[in-house]
Amino acid sequence: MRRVAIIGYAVSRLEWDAEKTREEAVFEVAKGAMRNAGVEREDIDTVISASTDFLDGRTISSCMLIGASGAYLKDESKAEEDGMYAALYAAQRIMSGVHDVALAVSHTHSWIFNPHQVTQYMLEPWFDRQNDLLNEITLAALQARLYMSRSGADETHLAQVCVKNLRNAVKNPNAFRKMPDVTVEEVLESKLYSSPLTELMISPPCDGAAAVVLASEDVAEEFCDEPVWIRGIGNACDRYLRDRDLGRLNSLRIAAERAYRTAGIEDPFRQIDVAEVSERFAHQELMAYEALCFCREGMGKVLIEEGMTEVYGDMPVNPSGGALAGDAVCATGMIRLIEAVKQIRGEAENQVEECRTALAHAQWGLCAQKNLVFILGDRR
Amino acid sequence: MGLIKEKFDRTMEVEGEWSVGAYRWKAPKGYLDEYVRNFKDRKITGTLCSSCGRVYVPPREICARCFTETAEKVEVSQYGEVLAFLVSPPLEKGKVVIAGIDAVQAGFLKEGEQIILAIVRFEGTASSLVLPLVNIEPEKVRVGMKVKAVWAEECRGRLADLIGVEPAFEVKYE
Amino acid sequence: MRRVAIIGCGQSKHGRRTDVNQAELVAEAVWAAIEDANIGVEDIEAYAVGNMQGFGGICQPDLVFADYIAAGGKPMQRVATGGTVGGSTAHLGYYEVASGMYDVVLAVSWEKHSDSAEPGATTGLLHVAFANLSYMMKIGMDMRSFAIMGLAGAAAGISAYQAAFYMARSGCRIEHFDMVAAKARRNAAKNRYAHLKWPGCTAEDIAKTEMLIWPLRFGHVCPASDGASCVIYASEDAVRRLGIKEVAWVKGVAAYADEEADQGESYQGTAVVDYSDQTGAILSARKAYRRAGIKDPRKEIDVAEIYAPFPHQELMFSERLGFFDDGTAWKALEEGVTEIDGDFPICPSGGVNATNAIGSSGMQRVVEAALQIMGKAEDHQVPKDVKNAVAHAWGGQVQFNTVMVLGDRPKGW
Amino acid sequence: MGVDRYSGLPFVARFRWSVGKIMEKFYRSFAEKKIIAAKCEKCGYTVVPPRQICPQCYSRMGEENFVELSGRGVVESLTEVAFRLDGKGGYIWLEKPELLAAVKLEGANSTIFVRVEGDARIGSEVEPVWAEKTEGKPSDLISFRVVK
Repeated sequence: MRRVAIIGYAVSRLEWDAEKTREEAVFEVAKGAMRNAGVEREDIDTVISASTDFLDGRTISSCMLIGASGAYLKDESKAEEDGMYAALYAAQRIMSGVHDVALAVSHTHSWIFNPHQVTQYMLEPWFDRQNDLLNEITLAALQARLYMSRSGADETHLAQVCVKNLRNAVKNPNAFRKMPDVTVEEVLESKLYSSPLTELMISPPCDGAAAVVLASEDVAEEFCDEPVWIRGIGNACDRYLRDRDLGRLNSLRIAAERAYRTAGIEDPFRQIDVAEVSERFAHQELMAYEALCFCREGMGKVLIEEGMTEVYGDMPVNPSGGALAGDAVCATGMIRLIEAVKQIRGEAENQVEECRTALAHAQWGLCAQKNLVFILGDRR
Repeated sequence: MGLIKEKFDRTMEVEGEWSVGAYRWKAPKGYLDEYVRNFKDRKITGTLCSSCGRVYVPPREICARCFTETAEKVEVSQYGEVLAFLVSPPLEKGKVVIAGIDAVQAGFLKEGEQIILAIVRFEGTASSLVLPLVNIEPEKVRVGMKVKAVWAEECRGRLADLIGVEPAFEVKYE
Repeated sequence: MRRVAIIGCGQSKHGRRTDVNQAELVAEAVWAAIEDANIGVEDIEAYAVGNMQGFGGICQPDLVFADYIAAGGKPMQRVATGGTVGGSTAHLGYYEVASGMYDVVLAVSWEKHSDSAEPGATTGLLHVAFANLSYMMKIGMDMRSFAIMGLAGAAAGISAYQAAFYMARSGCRIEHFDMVAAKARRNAAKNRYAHLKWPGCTAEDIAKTEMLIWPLRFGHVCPASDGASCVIYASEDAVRRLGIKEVAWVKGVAAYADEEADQGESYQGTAVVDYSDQTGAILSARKAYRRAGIKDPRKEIDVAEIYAPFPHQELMFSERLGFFDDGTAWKALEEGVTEIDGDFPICPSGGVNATNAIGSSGMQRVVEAALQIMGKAEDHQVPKDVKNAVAHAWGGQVQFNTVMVLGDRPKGW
Repeated sequence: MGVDRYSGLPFVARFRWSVGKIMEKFYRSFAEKKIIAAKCEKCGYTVVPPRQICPQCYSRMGEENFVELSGRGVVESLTEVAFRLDGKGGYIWLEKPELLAAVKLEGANSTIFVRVEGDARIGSEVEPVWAEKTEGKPSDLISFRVVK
């Protein structure tokens, strides 16, 4: 299979009610990623954007952003999900041999309309949507409680995930929620949304945009002397809420297995130097530890208790602060991908030493129904 | 025999809504707000892309072709050319309903009136605008005819100040 | 480069499908495609899905009915690009296989307009520019201008302006639009999946319909249908492994985006002067033909399924896709070149003018082109040997174009 | 340069989703205070609400696969919900949190997400609370309550 590398990236600051239009935000990161990759618009063969009509409040949310995303008279498409899926589609277009250089750009300005309200529209309208208590947060709360009852994890473990990520975010200039000396108690006492989930355990919707430039192995080294190679990709989608095991992230396990197989990873805990996980809710990071085979089932709580996923730990997870430090919905997964690239290039603010293999994860859908995993490495 | 449309049974429906009006957006300052402000002095302005020389009307912040921000605001000519046009039949009640309001009933459009929609390019610009063509009978409208802007009596810096275009001068080719 | 073929096609019946919910509608097309390909559901390794979710009111509907289409536990990717969403989903499915990640991929796209309380596709199409409309009100648009904007209709809108541009440019007359609409509804009568069927429809029948806004008659406007279309792709080795006999090879794909016409973000200007230029379509066709090894499209291509919700678009795109010279398509129409039994049949299926579930239509063009290649188009199979076929779709603010060239043999066989 | 903020014109898009023949039967059976599921012949998976295609082995199902459930169920997961969404992007904070549960109905494999009344815990047994006059509409099934 044709190898693909990430040769450039750009991220905007995650903020609320940004003093810029959607068009300016996309233009800023698209131009920034090209500059970072050392490519001109002429070098780009294809552009894949990521945004959704419900979040942007515009049917065909990409049609007025063609100029800003650099897609004018380019082979273009829009992934209507997380930005990491746009990066996946861009990689597939390169692997097919039809294209050599691709730009993937993603954005969401949550100020436009509350993303939590949009999640109500993701429910099956003939039955679930009739119950107006259901939305992403209350369903995630049910998922959290189910996971906790099986694994023995309690609210404190969830709070420890928040403390780790919110403290990590202090070093990340782009993070939205930074709490240098947040404590477990503070997390537990923050406003209760739907037990056990309090405000700090829920990723805060905000405005953000991100972009990456990908290139095939034939041209990557032309543009960039230290390309970050995509060594494995895994992607899977679970069944709908009512007929799936809510207490596990099965589709993440399937996705991780496939990514590990292509990347030649047998023991993820030992071989992966850092992981950037899209934890839309605190408990989902613990569930991800298990689905990513960093530990056995139910042992997620041990990893967080022992501090093994701290940036100095054996298996650092989310040195960037993760989604709990800022969730620009469609950009969140792509930002995880970029943070993983930064770790490999040694450009991360919260750098893990000797980082040669990184994992980036994106989730989509209610209770992380869909999951996507990238394995990145510093050599082909 | 005429049109055949297969009928399908109707099953129970459940209802729901999507408050599209509750969304909020942002426009760049200094573009459309300035464009209509200049209408107060009956001026049409656009933005010039210094890289390709195109003038966008209404003003545009980013030039797609050059992938750069447009540099300057410029005033453009009020004379233009009809590139294409549409002609409505004489309007009747019940034919044009917008947001639940019958436009003719409510008096926004006059009964029996024929609206001509011309797509006009003002001289020196790289954009075309859809504007009503007034002061002319529908049969006389020609592609390529010269037109000029028509302004409301009292222009207060609103989009509605630019009423449309009217025939400018007739060039007779012998 | 990996060779990829379409091994199965499925469509739901298109019409006002109040007898099924959106999941059942999509399942109808998916299971028809699986049966047509004659493979097991476990052979499908990944999915490509797409629709314009604002129309049916369900956000990310593919997640709601993942298990209806046997996608539970499998990779699924979603795209959405406007009217081209069917074409974009077809391209996504092609790339998923061509990338080498998967060998067998199912691509399905759909739309269920009848679930929206507002008539036809009004909600979705109005919502494309609803933000602009709101800003125009803020900067002082009056109700008269708002009403005038609605004259061309939220449904037709930009296409009506485009028809005027094409007429000014090509010198064709409104009678030619009537002829194209009549041809579409005549052909649709031979297509059991079509929505508006009118056996023996003539240009005069269409000419009698009410004039909405010259040159657009009610008879020119496409219906808002509910429907789903689905294709199954397989790599060359999967075709051999699964022992598939009848296939349509994907020889070239391209989808170039142009700047949006009429209005930009928050009613800013755009530099698209003539909406019938369609540079994106010209570039997409050129790239797809080069990749398919086609030098002279008029001669080497045998049938085209062009996405034409409005009659002028069949004429306009047949020129942009290189079948006829600029401004001459209506002459070929008059000579009957584009009839089902003509020298260059266009939209033998009746096309989008007779059946338009916006999400499904782009994919339906790929399905119809593949059926013609495989000789499985039943009553509307063109009576000639079909070596190459083109499937096209347009979308967005007349700015997106997807082109796919299909053939009975892969390039360089 | 700064931005010019603006909100949408007052417009609410309404939807009326056709539920399909099978879901219509499911709601019609509410009139007799019955909860219908569909049991797959091939793999035995029982899905509620009933549907055309078995989520596990994808075989076709129809009315002949209908089974009537007792209506009783077990609370698998539970949460006290402190807010409701107002449909316009805002939160309505409830004075008294409402109980929401993931309930596995007796005889079914699917989980449904419903309001629960009474002192519920994970593992509690619950039964449906029906409106007095049931007309075969979704609103007939109000919630579930803990079985005394």
